[in-house]
Amino acid sequence: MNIHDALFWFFSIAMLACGLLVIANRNPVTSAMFLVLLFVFMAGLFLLLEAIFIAAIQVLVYAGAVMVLFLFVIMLLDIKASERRKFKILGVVGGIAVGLAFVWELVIILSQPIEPLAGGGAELHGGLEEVVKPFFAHYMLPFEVTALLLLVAMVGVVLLSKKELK
Amino acid sequence: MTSALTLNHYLIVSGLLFALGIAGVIIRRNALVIYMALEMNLNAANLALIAFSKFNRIIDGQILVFFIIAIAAAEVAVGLAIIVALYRRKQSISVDELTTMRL
Amino acid sequence: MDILLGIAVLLPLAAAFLAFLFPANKPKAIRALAMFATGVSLLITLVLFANFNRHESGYQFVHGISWLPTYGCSLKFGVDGISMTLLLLVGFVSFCGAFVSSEIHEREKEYYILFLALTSGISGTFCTLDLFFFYFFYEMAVIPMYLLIGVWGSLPPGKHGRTKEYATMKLTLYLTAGAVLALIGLLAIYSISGTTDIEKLQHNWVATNTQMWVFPCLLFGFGFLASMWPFHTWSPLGYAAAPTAASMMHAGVLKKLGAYGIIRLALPLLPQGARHWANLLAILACFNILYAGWVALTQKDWKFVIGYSSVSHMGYIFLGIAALNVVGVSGAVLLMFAHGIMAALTFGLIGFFYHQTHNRFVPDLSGLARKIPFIGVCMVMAVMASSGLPGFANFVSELMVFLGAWHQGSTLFRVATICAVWGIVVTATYLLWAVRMSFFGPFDEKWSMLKDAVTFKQKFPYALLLAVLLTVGFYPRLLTDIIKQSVATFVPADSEPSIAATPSAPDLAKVQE
Amino acid sequence: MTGFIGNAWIWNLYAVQLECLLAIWGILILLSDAFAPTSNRRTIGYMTAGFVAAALLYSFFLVPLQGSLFNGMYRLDTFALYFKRLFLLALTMVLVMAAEFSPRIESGVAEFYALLMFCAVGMLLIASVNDFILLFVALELVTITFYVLASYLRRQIPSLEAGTKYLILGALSSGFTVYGIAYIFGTTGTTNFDTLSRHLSALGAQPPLAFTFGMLLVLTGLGFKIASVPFQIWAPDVYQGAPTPVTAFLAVGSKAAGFALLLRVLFTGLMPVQYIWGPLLLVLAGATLLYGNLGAIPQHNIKRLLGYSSIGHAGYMLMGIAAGNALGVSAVLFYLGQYAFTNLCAFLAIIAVTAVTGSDEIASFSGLGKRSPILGLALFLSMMSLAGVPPLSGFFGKFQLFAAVIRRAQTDGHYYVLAVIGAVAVVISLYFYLGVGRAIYMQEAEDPSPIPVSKPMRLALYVCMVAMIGLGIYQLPLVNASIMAAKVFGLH
Amino acid sequence: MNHWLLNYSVDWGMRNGHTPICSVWIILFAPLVAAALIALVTPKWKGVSAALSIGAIALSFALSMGLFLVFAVKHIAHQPHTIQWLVVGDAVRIEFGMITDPLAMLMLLVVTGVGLAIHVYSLGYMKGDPGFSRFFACLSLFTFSMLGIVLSNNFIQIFIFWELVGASSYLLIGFWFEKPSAAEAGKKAFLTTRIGDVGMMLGILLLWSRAGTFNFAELQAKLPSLGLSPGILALIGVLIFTGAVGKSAQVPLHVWLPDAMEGPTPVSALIHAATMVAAGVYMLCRVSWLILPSATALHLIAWIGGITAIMAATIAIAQNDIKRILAYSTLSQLGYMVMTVGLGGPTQAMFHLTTHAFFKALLFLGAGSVIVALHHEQDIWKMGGLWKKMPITFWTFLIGTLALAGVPPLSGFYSKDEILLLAFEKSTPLFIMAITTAFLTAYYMGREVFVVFFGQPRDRHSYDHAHESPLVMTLPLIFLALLSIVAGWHGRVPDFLGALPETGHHSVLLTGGLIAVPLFGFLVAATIYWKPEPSDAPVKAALGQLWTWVENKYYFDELYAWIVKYVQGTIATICDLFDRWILQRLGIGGLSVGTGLLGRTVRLLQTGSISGYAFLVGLGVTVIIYCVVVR
Repeated sequence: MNIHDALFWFFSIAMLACGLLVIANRNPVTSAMFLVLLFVFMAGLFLLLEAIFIAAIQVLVYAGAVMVLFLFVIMLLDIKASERRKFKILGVVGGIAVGLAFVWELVIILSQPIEPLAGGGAELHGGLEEVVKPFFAHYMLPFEVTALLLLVAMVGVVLLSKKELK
Repeated sequence: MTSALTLNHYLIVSGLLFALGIAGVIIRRNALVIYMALEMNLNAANLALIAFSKFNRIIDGQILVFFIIAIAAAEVAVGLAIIVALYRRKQSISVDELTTMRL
Repeated sequence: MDILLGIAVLLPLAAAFLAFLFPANKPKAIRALAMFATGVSLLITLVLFANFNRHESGYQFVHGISWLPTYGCSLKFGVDGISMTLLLLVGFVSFCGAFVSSEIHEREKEYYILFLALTSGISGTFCTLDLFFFYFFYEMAVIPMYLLIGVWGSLPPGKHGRTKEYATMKLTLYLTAGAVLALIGLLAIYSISGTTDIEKLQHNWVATNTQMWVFPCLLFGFGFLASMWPFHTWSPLGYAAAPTAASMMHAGVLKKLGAYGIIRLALPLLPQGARHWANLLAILACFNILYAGWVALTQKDWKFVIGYSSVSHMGYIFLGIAALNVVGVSGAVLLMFAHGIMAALTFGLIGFFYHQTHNRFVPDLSGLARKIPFIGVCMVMAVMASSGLPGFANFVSELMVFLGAWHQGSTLFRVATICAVWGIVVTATYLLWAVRMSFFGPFDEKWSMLKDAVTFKQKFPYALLLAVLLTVGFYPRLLTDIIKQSVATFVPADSEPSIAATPSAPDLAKVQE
Repeated sequence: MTGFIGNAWIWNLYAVQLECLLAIWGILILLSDAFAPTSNRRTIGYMTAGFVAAALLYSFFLVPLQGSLFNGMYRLDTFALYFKRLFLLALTMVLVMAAEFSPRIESGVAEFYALLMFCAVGMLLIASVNDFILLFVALELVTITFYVLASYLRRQIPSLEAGTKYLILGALSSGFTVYGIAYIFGTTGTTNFDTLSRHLSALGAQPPLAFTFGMLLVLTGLGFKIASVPFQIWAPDVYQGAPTPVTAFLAVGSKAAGFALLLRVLFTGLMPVQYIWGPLLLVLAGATLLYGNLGAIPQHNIKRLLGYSSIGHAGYMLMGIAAGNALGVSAVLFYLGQYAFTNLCAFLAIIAVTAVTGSDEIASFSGLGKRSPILGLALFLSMMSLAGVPPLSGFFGKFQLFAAVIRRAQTDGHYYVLAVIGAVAVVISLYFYLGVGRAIYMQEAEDPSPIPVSKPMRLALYVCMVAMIGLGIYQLPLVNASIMAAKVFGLH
Repeated sequence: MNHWLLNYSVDWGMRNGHTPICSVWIILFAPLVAAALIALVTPKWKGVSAALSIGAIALSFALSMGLFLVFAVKHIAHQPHTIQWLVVGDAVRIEFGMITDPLAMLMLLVVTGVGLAIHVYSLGYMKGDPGFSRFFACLSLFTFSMLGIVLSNNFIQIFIFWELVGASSYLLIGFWFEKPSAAEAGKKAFLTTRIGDVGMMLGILLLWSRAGTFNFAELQAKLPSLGLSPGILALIGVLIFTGAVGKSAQVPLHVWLPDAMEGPTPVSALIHAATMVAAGVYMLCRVSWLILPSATALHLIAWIGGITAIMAATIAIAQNDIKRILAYSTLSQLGYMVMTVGLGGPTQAMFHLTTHAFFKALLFLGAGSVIVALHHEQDIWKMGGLWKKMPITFWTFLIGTLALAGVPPLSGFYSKDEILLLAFEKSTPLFIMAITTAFLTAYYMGREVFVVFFGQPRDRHSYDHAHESPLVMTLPLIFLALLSIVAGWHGRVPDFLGALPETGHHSVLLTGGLIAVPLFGFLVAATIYWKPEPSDAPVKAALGQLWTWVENKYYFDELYAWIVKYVQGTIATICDLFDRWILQRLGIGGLSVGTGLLGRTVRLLQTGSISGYAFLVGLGVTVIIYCVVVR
């Protein structure tokens, strides 16, 4: 087992543990904290996969922006009190059952080796140029659409969370 | 690369995370936490994509991940805005109380 | 001449669109328009009938335009002996229906629009030579019928314990259920043959084992509308709730669409299937005849009596169809015509006095014949026609059905014929009872406000329908000659019923001496 | 296209001009509202509707392009144009509705119009999608906009509830979609539909399980959009709770978008594996038909009823897709086209009525035929068209779908079962649609005062009714258009 | 009769194109035209209506007479003149044709002759009735139908007119429709005879399926070559006979005839004495070639006839209504005729039919005259001593009575004599029944005459107002009385039909007995009823329980009422309940409720809970994956 493998196991297990804690924890603040950790470990996995740029984005956008948003909302709403109730047994059983079933199916599916129908070219290194260049060449349209999407999100958020109505 | 790690390792991890996400959505009643679980789903997909991208040596996977992250951020913003609006109106973000329309 | 057929069919529809543009506060103009449209339609139909080549069995006046070339479907009209007969039926009944519609006094504009659309839909079904348009027109009756009954109808409380909304809903659902079942069969035929042209379809034989299940689709699908037992329960209720003209159109004409569908499509396109299912059809026909007759015996509401009576009569039509010989099927077609006219007449008459009495509960009425002798006479004649009295077209057609069914030869059909012949006694029993109770007997003073039909306009529709019945009854070959030719194109020719040699004409002369 | 490679960007711009027009107009609305807010809430809506209508007309001058644009991500073929016109039509009507509805929007009327425009941009893109990446992005544009739109009346619990439900379930289905895309990408190495199809055809054998897995997850996401069983569960609640114009847009636009994607994905990229998804859709179509139509029976809220009804209609259209032949595809296209008119007609009428009565209950439509003959007629006709009664367009739509299924049944008898289920569904659906009809014409109104109908509304209603009746009687134009569009897939 | 003149006139007629065949069509359709004209044009003008009707039947009578004379003089063979009425394929060729053989001609004369008398009589009887025109229209319609039966040359045609006769009798019996009993009687007559028609129709069908034609002549020619088994032959015969049972009111379908007396008296005379009820017998004679080969059928027919004869006669002795007694008498005489056919003597049956038509019509019209005189009083116990008041009526009635009883030399004696002789030869039990009937006939007719015309008037008021009827009513009486006297002389009628079969030599004793029996009957009646204050009491005492049975007509009506109510009523109720509860409530209702419940069940999934929804979505995904991928 080389260091690469060891890191994989560490990041994976830690990430999954965080994931479990996110959903198993009753306090949303704690959940949010574990989610941050999860994002970070995920970024670690990305690094292992040599997706350096994406790993960076992951930390910046997720751990940085998204989670702050979450925490901000949690604080803003001060919802600790309301989220103290117990889990519903039925929901827990159902959730676990569906989750397990999904994993079980996935295991069966993955037991058949995956041979990509079309192999790629050179090894990827996850560098900035490698990833970013296509955005402005091949993927310009989705890129622009994403921009519009962000505009929509902005307008939407403003409208939905304005305190005072016009 | 002398690593013993195969694509399946990453896929299993991603699958487990995805399963956790689904389970979280089903189990939790707090809209915020449900939303967190949903983010886990997207992350699981990201992991699978990057793993595929890596092992297939095709960059498109990473591009998609980029879009996903961007969109997820926008989605979170909108989602949280809705949750805030919901809280303002009902003083609660428990989805259990959102059952006025049913049957 | 050919284009006249299309005009006869579509004129009422055109009038409906025209009526749409009329202001709603001019009901008289709209009524006049409706009468004009149906009247001209009838006239054109009569002209066509006069010009109909009585020696040709195929479709005449064929005329059409390509409509959906991608489906090979065209808006094509044409009539053979069978559809000519039924087109006449639509013409007469719709014209008379427009006449008796003067009893309607609210929302007349909508009423006449729907009535005209209904008329076009029905005559379109009878005349179209295209599978798609057949179905299109067939189902087009649903909306107008639903609204006509639901908005303008009335259903007095009785032991049925239902409202008119229930009745109209039930009717509509039944019609649609049957229609979609038939649709599956029709589409299967279309898929196999790749054409919607009925003329061409007759050359495309469906494989035998496919026929075995496509036929029942059509049979029962169309059977719903033709009130085949046990799918009949919508019909008496529906008639009872309908306004006069709607029940005339429904019992008189619309119901015949079902039987027409079987005769026009199921028999020629699926002959083996027909032979396979004929026995079941005969059994169901007996149920129709006797069962419905017996139920009619217990009814107390005039419209229910006639409603069940019409279910019972549809049994004769089914029996004629099941016989699968020229006499039987021709008899069925003629009975469709005769019963259509008769049912329209009866419902028209009921409507006439119901409009004044607001009561059609038989035991409540008594001795009406004194106050409304004209209606009474017409009713007696209608009842006589219905119970198969010679002189009326109904007798001829029922006789042909008996002959056809008996001629079929198997024991089952013999028994069925016996049931059918007994059915005319049952029919006479309840109809005479109803006439006896409401028109005869001591006059009840509470009906002294009744007014008889005195003006020409009031009498005309009933007189016209009676005249038609009598004309055909006296000289049935007017219609049977053209019907039998068309029927013979898809039904095997009848052999002489006996194997024994017939004496030739000179021999006969000798015998006479 | 290779000949034009040199100035491909011109063609690319040509291809997305409608999207650009709409996006720019949307931004202009936002800007104008920011700097010069108009006092009249409706004017801007009608203006926008007029603009979109003009764009719709203009779209008929666009020429379909062979081959794909934007590096194979985007197509402007007849299929795409068909759907673009459909979406523009829907948007026009929805904008009229929105203008009618605007007095009930507490804040951000202009933004409401703008969001509708942006949403439509996403739909227009969806019509042209030829790549999973663009698919995802465009889909999310539509979906996220709908999150906002559905919860737009944020003071009202139903709207918020609808928004939240749509948000959580929509995000969940997005997760499935993305996950599925990942697996498709991973097993085939491409996200492009054409390439995917080529790879799969070249495979010759069964694709790996993981591919099928991915495919199913993508179908899950699309099934969510079109509200097919078992992903239909959100539809009634969201339809009921969302602001009515949004519901209309969901019912017409979003559903059509889902079908556009489904058709495009299934009949280009996934066509080689039809033997896998065909039977699945067969089952799902049957289940969807039954669920939608059975569930609608006991409903007494008209929007909720239409929610169930939209599930039912998804079932009908799935019949056509399951049939998997050229007739089936063109039937679905025709159906969507007429369904747009029909459903929009219904929602137009509902908005006009609820503006006065303030209630969505079917009982509140009692006596509508007398209170406002035109609204009564419009709603009644649209109900009948939904039920599929001639001479209305819904009839011919269903007729084609049944024809497609039965044609397919000639080779696979299972499809007869589907046809029978469809037939049963037709009968059941007639029951509850007639329930609305009964209220309109056979029941007396508590308050018989007439209901005013504004001119643009009246115009829109007339357009829809004429289309419903016209397409019911003279089906050829739309049939030809749908056949042309379906030709893209080269089916038989 | 000047033969030269006759020859000349016949030749003249034929030269001018008026072939006898052509006149047959006029004979048939003149009454129909009259009926149609009355109904459509002249309902308001009563005089014109009556004139039309009477003119039509007079024309028919005259032409029938002409036809008869032409036949008698020139022996012109009848040429079939037919219209193809309904032709469908090879199997069904129904023609509308005429038959003018002696049998038909005889019947034509009877129908038009008696009919004419009754039409004229009606002029007086129906005077002042609001439905005067309607009455004559119906009468003409009836005449048309009856003539149709007579002239039909095939089974379908005869069936058509058979039914029309039923319908017109329905209209005539129920003529006073506001009287519930009349309306009921009309209905009863129509329905009861229709039951018989069912059998007849089936017989026709059965015969047609074997022979392929309906035409009498063709059938008669074909029958021997068809090789029908005796069973089938008997079945056909019996089924055809069923029609006659209905129309000729034989047991067990006789119940309608007495009730039919609710109609106006001319109707009773025309329909229920002279024509309609005779139609059954006529039809049997017409198709005797079909019945005669089957011994079984003959046997059944004879016994039904015999039973009807004696049963009706016994009932008649206890009736109090002047017309009902005659009605049962009619039944009894019809029984005679049917029995005769059954014994293989259609000619004798026709003979009796003819004479009976005359004297029974006479009796009915006489009764009508009495009834009118007493202001529609029909109970014989309220009459009495009328012979002085209305002599013409009395004497003609007496002639009719004697003829009916079979007192020589009146016509009834000859025809009845033939029947009794035949019975004597063929079957002893039937002979005994017949002779008993003959006795009873004389007895009850004696009773009627004595009670009605002799003794003290029991209702002084009406007696005082009674007077002889006007000439239009008495003239027909006289005319019919004459016919009743002469019709039997020299066996003209049977000669016309063809020679009677040689009956052999009978002992003087037998002939004497046959003359003695009616006289004995009168004697008995006279001893009981020829008193100032006659009463049934002695007979009642003598008969005991039997009287009750007889008085109540052997409870047939009650039995049928029971059957109709409980058998048919039960079936109908069961069907109705089945329709309402099983088909509609359980079947359709169940289906709709079931669908509704299914709908309610389906929507239970729609809990409104997001977690639940998410679970369902997740479940859906996993299940789909399982089904498609894993499995």
